[in-house]
Amino acid sequence: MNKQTFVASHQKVNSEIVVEKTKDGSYLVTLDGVEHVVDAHQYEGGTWSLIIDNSSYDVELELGSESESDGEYTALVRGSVVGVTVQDERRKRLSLQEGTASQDGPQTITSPMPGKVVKILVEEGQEVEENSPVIVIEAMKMENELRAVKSGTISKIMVSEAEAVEGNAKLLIIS
Amino acid sequence: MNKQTFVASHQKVNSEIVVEKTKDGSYLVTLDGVEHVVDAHQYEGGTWSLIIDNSSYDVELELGSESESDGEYTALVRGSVVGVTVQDERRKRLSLQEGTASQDGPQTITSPMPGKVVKILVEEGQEVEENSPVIVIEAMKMENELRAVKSGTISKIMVSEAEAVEGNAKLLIIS
Amino acid sequence: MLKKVLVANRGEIAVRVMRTCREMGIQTVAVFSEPDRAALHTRYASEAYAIGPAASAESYLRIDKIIDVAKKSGADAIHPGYGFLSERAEFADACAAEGICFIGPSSHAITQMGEKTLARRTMIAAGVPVVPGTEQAVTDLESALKHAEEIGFPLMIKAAAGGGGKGMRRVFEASEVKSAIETAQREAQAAFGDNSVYLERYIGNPRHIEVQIFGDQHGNIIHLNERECSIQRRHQKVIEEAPSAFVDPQLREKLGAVAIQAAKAVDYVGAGTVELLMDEDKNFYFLEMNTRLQVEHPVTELTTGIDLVREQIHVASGDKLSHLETPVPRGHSIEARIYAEDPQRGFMPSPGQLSFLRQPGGYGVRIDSGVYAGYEITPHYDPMISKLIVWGANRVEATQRMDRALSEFVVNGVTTNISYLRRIVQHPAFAAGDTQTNFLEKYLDDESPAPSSTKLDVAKISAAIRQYEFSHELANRMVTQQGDSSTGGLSAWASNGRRANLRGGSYE
Amino acid sequence: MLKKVLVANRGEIAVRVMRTCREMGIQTVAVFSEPDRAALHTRYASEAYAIGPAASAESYLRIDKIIDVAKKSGADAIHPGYGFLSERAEFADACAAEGICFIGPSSHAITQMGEKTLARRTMIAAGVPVVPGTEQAVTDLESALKHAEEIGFPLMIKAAAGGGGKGMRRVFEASEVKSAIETAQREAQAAFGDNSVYLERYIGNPRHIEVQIFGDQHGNIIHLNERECSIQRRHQKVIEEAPSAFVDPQLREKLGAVAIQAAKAVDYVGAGTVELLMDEDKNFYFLEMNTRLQVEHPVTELTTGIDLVREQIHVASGDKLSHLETPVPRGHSIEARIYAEDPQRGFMPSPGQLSFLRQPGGYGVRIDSGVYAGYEITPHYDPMISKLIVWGANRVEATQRMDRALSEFVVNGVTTNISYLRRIVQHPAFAAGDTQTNFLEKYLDDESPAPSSTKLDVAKISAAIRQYEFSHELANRMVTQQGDSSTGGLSAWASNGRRANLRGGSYE
Repeated sequence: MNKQTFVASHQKVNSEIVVEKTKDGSYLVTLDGVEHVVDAHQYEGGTWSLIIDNSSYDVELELGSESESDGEYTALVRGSVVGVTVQDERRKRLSLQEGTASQDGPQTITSPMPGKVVKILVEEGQEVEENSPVIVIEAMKMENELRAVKSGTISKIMVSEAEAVEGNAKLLIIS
Repeated sequence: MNKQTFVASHQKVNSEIVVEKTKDGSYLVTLDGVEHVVDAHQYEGGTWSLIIDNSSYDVELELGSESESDGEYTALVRGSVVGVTVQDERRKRLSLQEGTASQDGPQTITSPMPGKVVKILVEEGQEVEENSPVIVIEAMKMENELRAVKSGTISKIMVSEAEAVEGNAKLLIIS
Repeated sequence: MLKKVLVANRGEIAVRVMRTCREMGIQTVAVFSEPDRAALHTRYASEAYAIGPAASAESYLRIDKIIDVAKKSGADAIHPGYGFLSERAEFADACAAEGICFIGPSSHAITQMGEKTLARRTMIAAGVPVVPGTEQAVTDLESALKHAEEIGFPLMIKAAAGGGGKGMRRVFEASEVKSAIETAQREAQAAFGDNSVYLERYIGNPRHIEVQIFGDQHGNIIHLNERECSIQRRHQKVIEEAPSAFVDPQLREKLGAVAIQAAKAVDYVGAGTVELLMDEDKNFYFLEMNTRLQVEHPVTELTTGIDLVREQIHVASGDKLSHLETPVPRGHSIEARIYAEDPQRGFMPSPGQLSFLRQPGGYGVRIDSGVYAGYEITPHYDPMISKLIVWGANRVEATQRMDRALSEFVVNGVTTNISYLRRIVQHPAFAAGDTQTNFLEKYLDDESPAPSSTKLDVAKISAAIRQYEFSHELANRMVTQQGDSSTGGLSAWASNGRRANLRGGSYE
Repeated sequence: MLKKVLVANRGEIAVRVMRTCREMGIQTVAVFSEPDRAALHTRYASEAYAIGPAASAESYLRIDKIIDVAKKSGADAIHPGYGFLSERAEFADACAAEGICFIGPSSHAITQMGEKTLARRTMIAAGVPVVPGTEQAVTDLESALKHAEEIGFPLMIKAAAGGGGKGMRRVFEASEVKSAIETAQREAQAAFGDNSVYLERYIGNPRHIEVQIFGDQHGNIIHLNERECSIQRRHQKVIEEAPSAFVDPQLREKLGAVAIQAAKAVDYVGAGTVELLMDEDKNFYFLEMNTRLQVEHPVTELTTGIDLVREQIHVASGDKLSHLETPVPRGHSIEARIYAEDPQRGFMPSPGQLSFLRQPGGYGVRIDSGVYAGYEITPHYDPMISKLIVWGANRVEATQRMDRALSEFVVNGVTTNISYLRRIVQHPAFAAGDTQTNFLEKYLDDESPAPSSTKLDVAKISAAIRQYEFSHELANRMVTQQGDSSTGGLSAWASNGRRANLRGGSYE
């Protein structure tokens, strides 16, 4: 089977994308019903070089999650950073179920790097809006505000002010 | 055993070199009876960074033969290219025997890259001095003279003028 | 001439100084903290000495350790770079006490200029215009509030020992004074070991203009024209350029004269910078004098043709200035600071390993960097990756070149501000020279714009082909053709090397 | 202004042209041969079209294919770079016939200057001094010998269609004429598809001085000062610089006037170079005119501040020259050509994959390159890796900077001429400006000098530690600390990536 159908998603909009490898090593890619001839190679230890219908692109393609099979990618294309998810049909259905579940569950705010807790801006039980500041961490000589990733209630605070924290340390949970 | 003795050779001059790894990860290296404290790491995908008694060196170290255990290295040290061989005592004795044998045997001149034979400057049976030109290969738009690697007799010529040759093609043998 | 210079710094500026030393045939000595064993300055120097753990207070700020290394290595001079000990008078004194040449001004000049309230008084005495404010550091809230009422709102609270935007806060009304002073004091204490702060009138949306000056030991002081550094985020310079599009030759002469006046007031020797605030009517006020090389010194080098580090070394050796007249600025130069930080997350630092690095090249492009592919940006220091400096025959050409060079710059493994920088130099307001210090707030969202549909298609096609190959496990065939063989026999998919958190994209 | 430019070339010069196009907002079209799918110019362009197999005659020299691509892609102009089709009048004609702008001079000017014997006659008519020799190509040995006797020995045999040292031979006596003509004809046929050769008096140990000229479509022609390219190996330029240390302002003016005279004789439009031979008494003779951009054009850019490609595009668009007066040369610039070749083996090309590449940076350093780490230098084309160009306030500073930049340049996987280039710029005769075309024969051995005992010790210690770790199989521990993670989980010892034929060392 050298033809495969995927669902490519960006900001909740899905496109059907069919990839077929030709005998000469290039690809026929049909995206939203439009066919493209694509010559694709990896050079320079990883950079993708694509010639799509004679247009040339260097693309940095990085995995957006730990698992290869999740199909989450961040692509750097001519200066723009674009997040896309590419999954085959079966996988897509699965991740939709998981995805909905995990969005609703409690979210843990972690420290992005080693530092010191300067100020905790919320209390346990307090309600917060998505994107509102919840805690201030000093790291690399700068104070950095961390924000709520979703609206909800502060269910737990694991650190106290002036405490030193490691990178990835759990700071607080929003339910 | 975290101490090992090698023979390091450069242009037929041998030195004894003892390497001992210390608990903090650095090395005690005794070369020709002089002890050095050496901090050595590989960075940048391979470049060696050495701090030898507080002097800092970046060293590019490349294997000079296919086999790791031959101990043949080419080192780039502050702009100088230095060939050294480092072997433990047992290996050293072995390679000396081999080495002597191979120096005396017939030597094959090979084409360093794909090209065309422009001119053969010798005939079979002819005696040649080490370093005298024996054949001219055109490659990359330039004519290149290949020279005799040792003094001896041309025992065989495998190509003819105007013939296209591959990289590493055998051209002639000096006995 | 000096024979061996210890560079009491790290990162790009240490490498910058060592490069000129190497050109001049001068041996170099690096000092490095534990995590900086792998740093480029440690590898680049002729000699390298460990001086302690990551915390600067235990390594790069330890005068005793550094002087010890200088003596042990036989260095005859110390270059302090910027930051760290570069503006500590006691460091200059310690060098002098040991007979080591300090490549910088006298400790007297450092003291006069280093303590901001003293500098203000000195400048007032020298007839240099200053922003109205307190002449002494404020010590208690009560007097602070009194001063605040006199000065009027909005006003600035600034660290007396400060620089670089640390320990600086803008205050709009009396009720904010207390918390702003506390934050500023906390930051000032952490950054400079001194929590003194003072108050100053806030100049609305000024330009940040600074004048490079240079003095020698024979009493000559010249200026080397201005730089404009108005594009700032939270008082951190982001884009710097020379000359300023806002300054004409007459104004340049006036600025230069004032800067020389300021420098002469403290018998200045070596490279220094007089920072000024300039309002829309081209009134300007003394802000502070930095008694060291600036981060942005390359834009002056590229428009004057003078290697400022070489000049520093000559002046420290007792030579006269190479130029006794100010060169007319030639063409235009712009610097952009490439940081490992995430514009989408409040410019949070993004430490990590640079799994891939491609720096730009070609005509008019200069890279000053202390990193390499595989290097890890640690959380211990400024997350700067590189300074990208361009030169062009005029401001338009320089701006276009900066955008082109940024387009070639690729860093994987950490999130960077590269696309944010491109949005700055592509902005019509930048082209128009409408560059007040509120430029970023006024013109730039932190959110990057949505990708074009073509780019989105390219991203989808790339990812689909990648996913296709992954699921077909045809990986090995792809690698052999022309791929970097440093992955050895490993499949490209199995290699983690280029997998990293280039963030900023939004997943479905 | 042009909207889309096809670059009918490859390698560094194609990238060089595309960089300026990108800065000017002009779309670019690459053409590439099969092995050049991976080349940087293919990746850098907005569009890329395959035009055939490796052999140039089947790809980069195929006018029909290139014109086809131009039409298909909608390119409104073609930039020919240097080499390949850049000096083929029929290519300029083919562009004109299709209404595509050829970024270069008229086909008339190319013809007049391209055929060397015609050029000599044209120059003689224009009053430009030429080296005595045959005015027509020599066709048979008999007449060649007759001409040779008239001209006297030693003399030069040169390809009429030639350039760059190909098809060029020096002859010392009559008995050598036959074989030298044959070799020259063979090389000329292979390189230019035309085996005509002519004879010329040999000027003993001259300097190679050339003048950059620029004309527009409005009849303006200026010169942009001279370059000196005397450091040559087998008539191939190795080191180029501007200005020449041998030329003072009076002589510069005289050279410029002659170059303009030569250019005016063929109504020259665009960038061109008048090459001259200069003897010790500063007599100079017309050698040839190159009707295209030169490899070494960057040293002119860095000393005049003019982007020559930008200027070419403006002139091709019908604009007037940006400068109607010659700028005084500012500072000093030197270019070194970094090649994959082995000085220890007669400068034999050393094709192969660049397993590691670290290019220099910092103040005054420019890299023009068409390669990247992991790129394979194929045997099909010139083995150039990069051009390294430096600028300094004067010749001493520029020379020191070149040596420093070369010290930072590391290429693994192929053998390079980097250490050979360092020996040139470190040589006292180079510092003294004693730069005749016999410089390399006179001053430099092909053999590199023995390493110092310290460097030898460092090599031994490195190799011993490497061997120690190998035999202890402690490899994995070393990698994890700070190594480039692109080796994935592979032990550094098992990885082939950095193992390559950095030749030139002598094994025991």
